[in-house]
Amino acid sequence: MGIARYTLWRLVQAVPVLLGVVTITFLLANAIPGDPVQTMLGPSPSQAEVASIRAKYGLDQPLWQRYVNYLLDIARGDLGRSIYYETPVTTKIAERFPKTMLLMLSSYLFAIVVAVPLGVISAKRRNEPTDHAARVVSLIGVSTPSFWIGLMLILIFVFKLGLFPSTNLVLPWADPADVTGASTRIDVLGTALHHLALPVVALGTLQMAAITRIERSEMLDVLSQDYVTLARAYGVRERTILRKHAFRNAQLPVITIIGLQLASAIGGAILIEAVFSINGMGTLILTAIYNLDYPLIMGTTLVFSLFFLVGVILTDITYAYVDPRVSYGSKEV
Amino acid sequence: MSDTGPSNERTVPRRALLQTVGGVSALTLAGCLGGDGGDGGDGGDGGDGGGRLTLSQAKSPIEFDPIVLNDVPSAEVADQIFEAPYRFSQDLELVPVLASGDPEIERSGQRWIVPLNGDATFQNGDPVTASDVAYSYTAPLEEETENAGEVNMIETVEPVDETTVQFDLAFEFGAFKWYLSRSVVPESVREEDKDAFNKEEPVGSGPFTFEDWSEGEFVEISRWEDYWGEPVPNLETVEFTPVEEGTTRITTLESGENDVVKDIPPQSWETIENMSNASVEAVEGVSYFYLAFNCNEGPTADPQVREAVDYAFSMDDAVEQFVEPTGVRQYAPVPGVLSEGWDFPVDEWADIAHDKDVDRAKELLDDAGAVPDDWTADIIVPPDEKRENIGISVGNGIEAAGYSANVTRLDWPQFLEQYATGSADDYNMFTLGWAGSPDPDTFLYFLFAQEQEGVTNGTYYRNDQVDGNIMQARQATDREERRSRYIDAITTILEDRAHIPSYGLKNSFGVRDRVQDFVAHPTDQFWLVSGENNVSVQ
Amino acid sequence: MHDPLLTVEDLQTHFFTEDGVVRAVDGISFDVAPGEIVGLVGESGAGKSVAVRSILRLVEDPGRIVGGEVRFRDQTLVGFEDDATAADTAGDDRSDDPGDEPGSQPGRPVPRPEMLSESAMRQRIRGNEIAIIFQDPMESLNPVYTVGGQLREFIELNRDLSGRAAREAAVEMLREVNIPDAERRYEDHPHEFSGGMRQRVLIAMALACEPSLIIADEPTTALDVTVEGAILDLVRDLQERYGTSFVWVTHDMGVVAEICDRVNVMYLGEIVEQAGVDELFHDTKHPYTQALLNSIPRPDETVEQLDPIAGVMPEAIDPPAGCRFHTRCPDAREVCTRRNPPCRTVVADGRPHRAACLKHESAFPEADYWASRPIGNLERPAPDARGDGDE
Amino acid sequence: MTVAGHTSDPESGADAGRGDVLAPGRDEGRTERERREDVEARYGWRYTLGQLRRDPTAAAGLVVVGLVTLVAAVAWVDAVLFDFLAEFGVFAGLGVEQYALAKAVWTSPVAEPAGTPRLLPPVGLENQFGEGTLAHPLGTDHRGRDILLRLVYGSRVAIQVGFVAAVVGMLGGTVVGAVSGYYGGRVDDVLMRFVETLYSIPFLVLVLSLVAVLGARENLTIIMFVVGVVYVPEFARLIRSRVFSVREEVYVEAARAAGVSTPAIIRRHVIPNSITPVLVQGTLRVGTAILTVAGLSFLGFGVNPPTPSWGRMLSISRDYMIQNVWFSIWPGLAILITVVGFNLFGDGLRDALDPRLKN
Repeated sequence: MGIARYTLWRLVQAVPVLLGVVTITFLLANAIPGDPVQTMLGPSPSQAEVASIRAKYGLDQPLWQRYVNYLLDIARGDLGRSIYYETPVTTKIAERFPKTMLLMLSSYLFAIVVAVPLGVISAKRRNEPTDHAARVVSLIGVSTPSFWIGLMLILIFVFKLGLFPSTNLVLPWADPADVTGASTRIDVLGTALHHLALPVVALGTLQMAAITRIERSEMLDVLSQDYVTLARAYGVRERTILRKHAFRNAQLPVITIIGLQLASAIGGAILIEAVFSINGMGTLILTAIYNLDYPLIMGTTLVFSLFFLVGVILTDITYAYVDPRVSYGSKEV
Repeated sequence: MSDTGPSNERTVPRRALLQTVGGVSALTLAGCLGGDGGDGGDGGDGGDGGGRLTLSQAKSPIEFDPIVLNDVPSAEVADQIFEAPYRFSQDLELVPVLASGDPEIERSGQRWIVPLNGDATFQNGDPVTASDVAYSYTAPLEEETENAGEVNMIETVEPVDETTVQFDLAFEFGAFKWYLSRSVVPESVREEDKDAFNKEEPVGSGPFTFEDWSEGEFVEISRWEDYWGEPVPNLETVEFTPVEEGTTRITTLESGENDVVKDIPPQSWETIENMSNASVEAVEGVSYFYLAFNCNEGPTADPQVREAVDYAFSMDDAVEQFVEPTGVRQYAPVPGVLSEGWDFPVDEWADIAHDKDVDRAKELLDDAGAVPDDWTADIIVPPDEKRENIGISVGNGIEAAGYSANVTRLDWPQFLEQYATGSADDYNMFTLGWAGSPDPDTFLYFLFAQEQEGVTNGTYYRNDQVDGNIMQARQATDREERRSRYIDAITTILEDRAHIPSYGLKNSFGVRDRVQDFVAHPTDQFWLVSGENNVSVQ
Repeated sequence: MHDPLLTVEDLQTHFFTEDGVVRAVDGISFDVAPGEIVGLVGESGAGKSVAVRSILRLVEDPGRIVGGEVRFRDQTLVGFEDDATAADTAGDDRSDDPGDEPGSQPGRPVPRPEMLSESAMRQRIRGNEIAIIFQDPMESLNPVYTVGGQLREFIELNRDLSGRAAREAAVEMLREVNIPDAERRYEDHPHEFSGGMRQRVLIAMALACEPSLIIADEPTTALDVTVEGAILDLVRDLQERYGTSFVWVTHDMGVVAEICDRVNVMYLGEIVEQAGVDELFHDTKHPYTQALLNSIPRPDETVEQLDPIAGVMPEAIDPPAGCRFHTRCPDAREVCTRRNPPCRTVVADGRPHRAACLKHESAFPEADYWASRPIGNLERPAPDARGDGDE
Repeated sequence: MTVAGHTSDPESGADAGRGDVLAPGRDEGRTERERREDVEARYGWRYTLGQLRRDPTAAAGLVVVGLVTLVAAVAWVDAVLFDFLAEFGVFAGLGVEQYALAKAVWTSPVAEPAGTPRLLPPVGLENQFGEGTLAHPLGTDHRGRDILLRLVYGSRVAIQVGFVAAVVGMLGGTVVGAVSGYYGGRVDDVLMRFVETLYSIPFLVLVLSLVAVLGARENLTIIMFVVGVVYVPEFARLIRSRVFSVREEVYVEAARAAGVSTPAIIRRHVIPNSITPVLVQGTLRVGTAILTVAGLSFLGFGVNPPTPSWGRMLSISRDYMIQNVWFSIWPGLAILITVVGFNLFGDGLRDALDPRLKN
């Protein structure tokens, strides 16, 4: 029962933070200079037109009243109407969210599948060629701008070799009819992966590099612990030590780092979506900001923060699951 | 965001590129009408070859109801689904579509009567009636839509009978015939559910019906088998996909992902020319880009300072380096197509501009009282590579002349808010563009009329004689009288250097050889099917 | 005196760090008879832990066993060819001069053929014949696995028991070490046990594998006094019942007196005195041992102030010349600064009582210690200027 | 029957000043050298530099950081120097055209000497625009300006951005962290809730909306501060956890007992002791700040044309990728090398300053 109680406790704890985020996005959006109605109507709106549009978006009420309405709306799941797209923000976000989700989850998968073994191996073979190679790669990975990797991938694999498409993503669960040149489910999956390859490598490299570095230093730390030496002293095979005794302990800090990395991953996703013109949440928030679309900015920031909070809570729960010491006591966040 | 020319400006000052107008024959540059035989397979999605065309725009359409839409990508799709009373041929001659003949003009241009051809029907089978036409022209005003400004000269529109519509204007307006190309919508269908009509299933009378779309991803339209007019399109389906980034868009042309690609960046023109399986199809559009001065406040209010800036840099070099071949150098505040059509004295106007002479510029600036020694010229530019580069060239010229310049690239919202305030704190100069119909009024009225100061006229150039000419020319119907007034006004404007004209853009397309009969159009961007062409894919 | 269970001869383990070669264990020899508890005592930093870990070849980089021999019953755990040195697989530069010169980087000594391979060590010795208990109970149990789970894993590895039988053995062992309600506690995690309880688990773990020798590396240092007493009684009781022999490492002379049969006193990587526990306490031969004994209160005497040993244990990286204790030895004489005495028999009857101090003329006639001039080592240690946290 | 030394009870540990008495103290298990090393680590810069010199990667990082900062400094001084000399009429003799040319060549390559071909490849290569020349070793950009010169001046922006953001983050974080850590209770809760909220808005999203809010799309100084402010939560949490551990230290209790005022305690005990992790994190953050601002200017936020910035160069180069690949490669490499430098140096610093973390 410990884990369920702990999850509940973490969720309760997230509510004030979420409220804080809502308040900050509200204050941010309302302090934006430039008047969205001006944007919408172009430069020659008659005063009447301006007034009616402002009323329609409730821009003429006092600030605190708008804040209260805003909170009520959010409670009802209504994030207002986007001024630029003239559709409810929620539909717009629902339309764009799957793409970003697909991009981020697959790049996380790529990062973890590559980084964890790489980190373990480079720790096991410390100061041998593989270790040095892994450290150089991960150092470069952490220091390279993800959008530049994207550009270079496009340069090589799209322009020069023409192996991959360089724009947009295809949702693997999309209906074959919508996907050009695809007739069966498998084709759709094929096209989806084909489109995903480059963006995932571009976005995933940063995370992969960071996770490798953490994994390596944690493994080294754990391998020097007494209980590992004890296991060796009792004749446990080195492979079992790595796989069982050391590995699970080393994953604890790695899990936390993966959770915290979600924030930079979201930043990365925005950049990668701009490079590969993927119409996900990243390009949505950019369009919103370029066009001073208050409701859309508020909505996207909120959803991104929600996504991040859920991510962090998930990692905390996984942490509690892996580390018995945590699940019962309340973990100091 | 990368440069995509005027076509993507959702909020180009109200005058979106939708007006089509008669005029003189267009300069059809490269690209012959009938493409030569395709040169064999080249990747691409052969598959259902036959009638499927993929066209890549720079931005994704966001709505399809002609009454409300105000951006070019949406208009390009809507133009295939809807039709207007009139359309303008390749060389901008009046071509009746829903109308049955030329409009009758009464009360010296204040009343226009349009006869309709009775057998036009909408895609849902309903006939196109005069009340539909009336509804289509009055709805924007009633609903106060964003493009209402384009019909605000209309007082009343009534159907005289089933097949004739009578337009009564607020004033005598010789140029109204350019406005008879607004698309007609089925009143009953639209009134039922405006939102669905705009976002889900628009119904028009055009040769293509709307299939499906997902914003930012694709729009699909398909041939309307029993189209009332002819020719019935050869193409079965057309798919529009947005690719924002210039270079990538060009690559999708080469890789066969797209058959036609719009808005070619200057530097990629040659790349497409060198492609074995594609060529450039372009025609000079009806657009005018310029460097404008703030004649209201600050150092640039002094004509001598404006003249000094003219000396300080070379507009010829800047256009040649950063605009050509996708644009054409212009010396008048109206597009080249129009100068030709109205036989304006362009050569004479070209001599007014000075060649680059930095020393002279420095002298004029040092001598001008209004210029402080540590003057920093504030140049604001919209988020568009070409106009940013022009702005930088101007800035560099001023720096060469011993002063300093600050080029600020603003987003469209901030730019639109700032460029027409007339205050020296906001700008001394700005680069912008305007698109209209080939009638001088749509340029001079909006850009120089004192009435439009702070709305679309950021120069605040005050010269009553010029203003008078513009306002009277607007009302007059006699072409000769309008022409002489316009020549007067333009000559003075150029001499006073309220603007330094820069270039006009072409509507440019990269077209794969397998596409037959694709035609670029000065004002409609492109035609897929018309009296003169019917695109098909091998 | 039947033949010893474990024999260590001239064992040397050095650490090759950036700052230089640390000669942590510099040639120690001792043996352990079956059923005997042999003490290894000395201040911290004397190299005790390194010595016992070297027996089980658990020395990790940058440390390496560079010389000497360790035999357990008839198997050679550590043994090298006399002089030849071979290229080091890890690419250490090979230097051809024999290894004994201090400071030079000796090449890797060539292991003798009968020296057990790594896998042989793992299967036959570690956990099977020789078990080990570490000092800090908090760190020695894997925090993420249940106590029972770890116990059972080692049992399955080292005894041919599996499944239920192994689990029963584990629970039985927990009961043996007086852990209440062993059946339920089997499922608990280490963080739910107190320090003392964990130490009991470690002892159970050692005994469960039925080794003939248990190496206890300061098992009670981290515990407070009362718990330590209970653990010592438990060990003595289990030792009598199972006859397991122990190598007991400690710095606490009290523990030595209470539990050890024979004692080796270590100072800076060398064994300076070797004797039965009674001879050591009552007929101490080496000044260092005497100093260690002086610094503990005697229940039967009232002393107003105990005198601590002057000075501080020198660095093992550059040990003093000659006898390593001469810098702090009250009896130090001029000759002690020149010759580093090996550990020789001073009293021959029964098991030899050895000491490494020149003042025993019978063992070191050539040194003529008494003729050389004493060097006063009596200056009080300068008050330590630095001390952390001086405010 | 443990041997109790003379000093305070065993629990509080041997008083190091009395030499190595037999009593089992807290420091008992560590050699004299380790204890000295620990003390040195906290205060001894000499010791740190010694460690740094010995660690090859840190040294490499130091070299790169030093180089880039030097280049940035030269670029900055260059422009100021030119104006300074101009004031003294050094260039009075030149005609207007020569003056502009001189300024262009000497200072920030804003004005481009006329006539240089555009999009030239690096020296030794050739493309449709011409052959690479030694005058422009890395080639020219879309306006014919020399890429190497632009990169040099771009470094000025990068370094300035990196340091300002890191310093703002550090200072803000230290103050917030120290205060909330030391005072605890309600102050801590309020501050931490605020930090928590700021921390839970994804980094770039927060920067983007802050930049949009301040209308600072084209104002680099505001962007630098915004990036710095967004780092504050991270440093605050770092300092706060460090303060908690330091607060319990004996000598801090002693100081408090001796009536030393709280701000003095924070200033003299808490902050010096927490400076190590902050310094390390700060160095690493300089690198990340450069990456972030490069990303921002790639998206069109940040530096105003024609001031050169690496991110902006990258985003413009996208349109010319087919014509000249190198135009996109160089700025990316410049960012990579600088950030690698800071990361290496940061890692080296951490290893040197935190002996425990020797891996």
